Amino acid sequence: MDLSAKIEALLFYKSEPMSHQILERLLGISRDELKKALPVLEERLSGHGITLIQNDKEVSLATDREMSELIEDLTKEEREKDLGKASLETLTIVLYKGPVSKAQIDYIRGVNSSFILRNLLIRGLVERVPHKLDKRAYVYSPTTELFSYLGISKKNELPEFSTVQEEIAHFEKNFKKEEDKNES
Amino acid sequence: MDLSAKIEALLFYKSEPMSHQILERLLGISRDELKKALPVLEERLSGHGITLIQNDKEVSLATDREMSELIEDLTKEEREKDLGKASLETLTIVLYKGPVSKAQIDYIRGVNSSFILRNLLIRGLVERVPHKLDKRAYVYSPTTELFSYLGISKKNELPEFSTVQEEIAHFEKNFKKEEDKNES
Amino acid sequence: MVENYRVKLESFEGPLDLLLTLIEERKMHISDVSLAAITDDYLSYLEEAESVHLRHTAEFILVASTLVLIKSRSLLPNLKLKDEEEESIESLEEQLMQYKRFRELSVYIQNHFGKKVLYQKSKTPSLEPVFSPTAEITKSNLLSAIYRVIQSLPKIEYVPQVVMKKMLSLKEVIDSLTERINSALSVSFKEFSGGQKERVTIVIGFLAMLELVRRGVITAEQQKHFGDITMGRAEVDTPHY
Repeated sequence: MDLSAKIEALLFYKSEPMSHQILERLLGISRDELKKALPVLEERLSGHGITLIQNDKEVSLATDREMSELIEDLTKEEREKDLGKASLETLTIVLYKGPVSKAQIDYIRGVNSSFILRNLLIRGLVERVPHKLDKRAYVYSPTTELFSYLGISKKNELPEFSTVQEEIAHFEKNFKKEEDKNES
Repeated sequence: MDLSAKIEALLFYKSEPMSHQILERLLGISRDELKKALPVLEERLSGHGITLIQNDKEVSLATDREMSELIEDLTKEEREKDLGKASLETLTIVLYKGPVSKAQIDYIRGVNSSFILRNLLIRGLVERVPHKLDKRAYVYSPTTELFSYLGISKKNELPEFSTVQEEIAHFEKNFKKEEDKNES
Repeated sequence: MVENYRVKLESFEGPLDLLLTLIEERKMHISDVSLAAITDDYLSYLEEAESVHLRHTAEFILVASTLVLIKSRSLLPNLKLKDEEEESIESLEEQLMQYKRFRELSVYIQNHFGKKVLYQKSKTPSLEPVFSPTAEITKSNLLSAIYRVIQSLPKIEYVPQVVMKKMLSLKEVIDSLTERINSALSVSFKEFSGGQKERVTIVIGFLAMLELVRRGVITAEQQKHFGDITMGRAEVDTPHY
């Protein structure tokens, strides 16, 4: 059985998102091998009823988006469908820019985002890890759960994703300038 | 999406055996159509980590037999690997606050605790029972084994029990107020 | 004062949301020209909010002070701004453009969220719980863990919010100023804003003063007042982002 099938089996069994790290450890493989196997699995699942959801750290299996209505009828739990304006703004920034610091989110929104980020973390739509440079600060990323709510399997399926990345890089330079100024 | 993929999605989602009858009804198809689609699905799953299991009346999906060892490793890992900071913190909330709902735990931690709680259940460190008032919700408590492992017979023998109680109660009361004020 | 737009202030997510909405309602592009054009509306929103508890008050007021810089420059073209003031104007424009972009992108998120959900398996493997403690579970580790939890509880921030106790209406200020100019004809901005230390009052007073300068009400004294205006502006904080 090849690597992609092994990953598929583990994800199927576990039925929750698994980190790259755990998969590598369980399968005794390197990051490189994993990075090669995931697109293979993705490709093999095309045309299937199951799809692979991926963010920067984790992978997960879920039903295909064409099945969503049929399955929605089967589920008993009510899924939230409405997002407030603040949640919407913040999620959009995290989706296109994540991993992104709170300072950057605040800068773009022009307001303090503490409350709204806490709320999104609790709902499991975003996740955070300590900032590489400043351990007291965090950077925020979309969860695979957020992708599944949006019916996409990875971030570059978002509209204009690559165009926006370029624009962001341009803005980023200016933000950096501002930040340096405030620190000095 | 063809019929075999739809069956695959339903079986994946339900993750339990489904009868021919139910599948036919959910998909609006005849016995004949189902009988033709199942071998197609079986064929498409060859080489995958998931396999189709059938008897006269029911079908289900399961991980491939070759995977059983790897899955044992996964289970072992889930039970024996170090808890880590986040799990330990969640466990202490259940110890000091239990019986406590998932919503309360999430609220105190400021992040979603679903996966961590699931893991603590598997390890037999916490248990969950239906909520007294809302039968669809659960509350989490420490297991008696955990108490005896810690050498205590009830939760108020935990170190600094009352101080911790007060701190958390204070937060729950005051922060909620502040949050209500900030939400419009 | 213009009172065309009567949208409820509370429905705005923050100053950028309000600014962008005002600019878009006028079908303008983001620039110092459009920002100067909507400054009065922006301030009257703030004024109206005086009795309402407004989220992000501090942020709203910081942006107001940048707007005043922009408006002042548009009213007095030969007004020289300091470098950091120029930068705060540029930075506000950039911020707005970026905010606008994300707001456009958020439409997709809004339309798709929860519509076509990819579902995980509804059941997790039913594993029999087996009591499996780890060496980490000790009373002292648990105590430090619960203290980490307590320490990371979000603190209620008692940041002295920029109070918007009493925001004089722009009209009131203009009336009062006009009256005093008529009687004294040599009132200075500093005297005018006198004991009122609240930022919004100063901002509004300052703008009103400029408005009069533009209308020519105090042209005769312009040279003299010009110096005072500069001093008045120095009291207005430059926003930091």
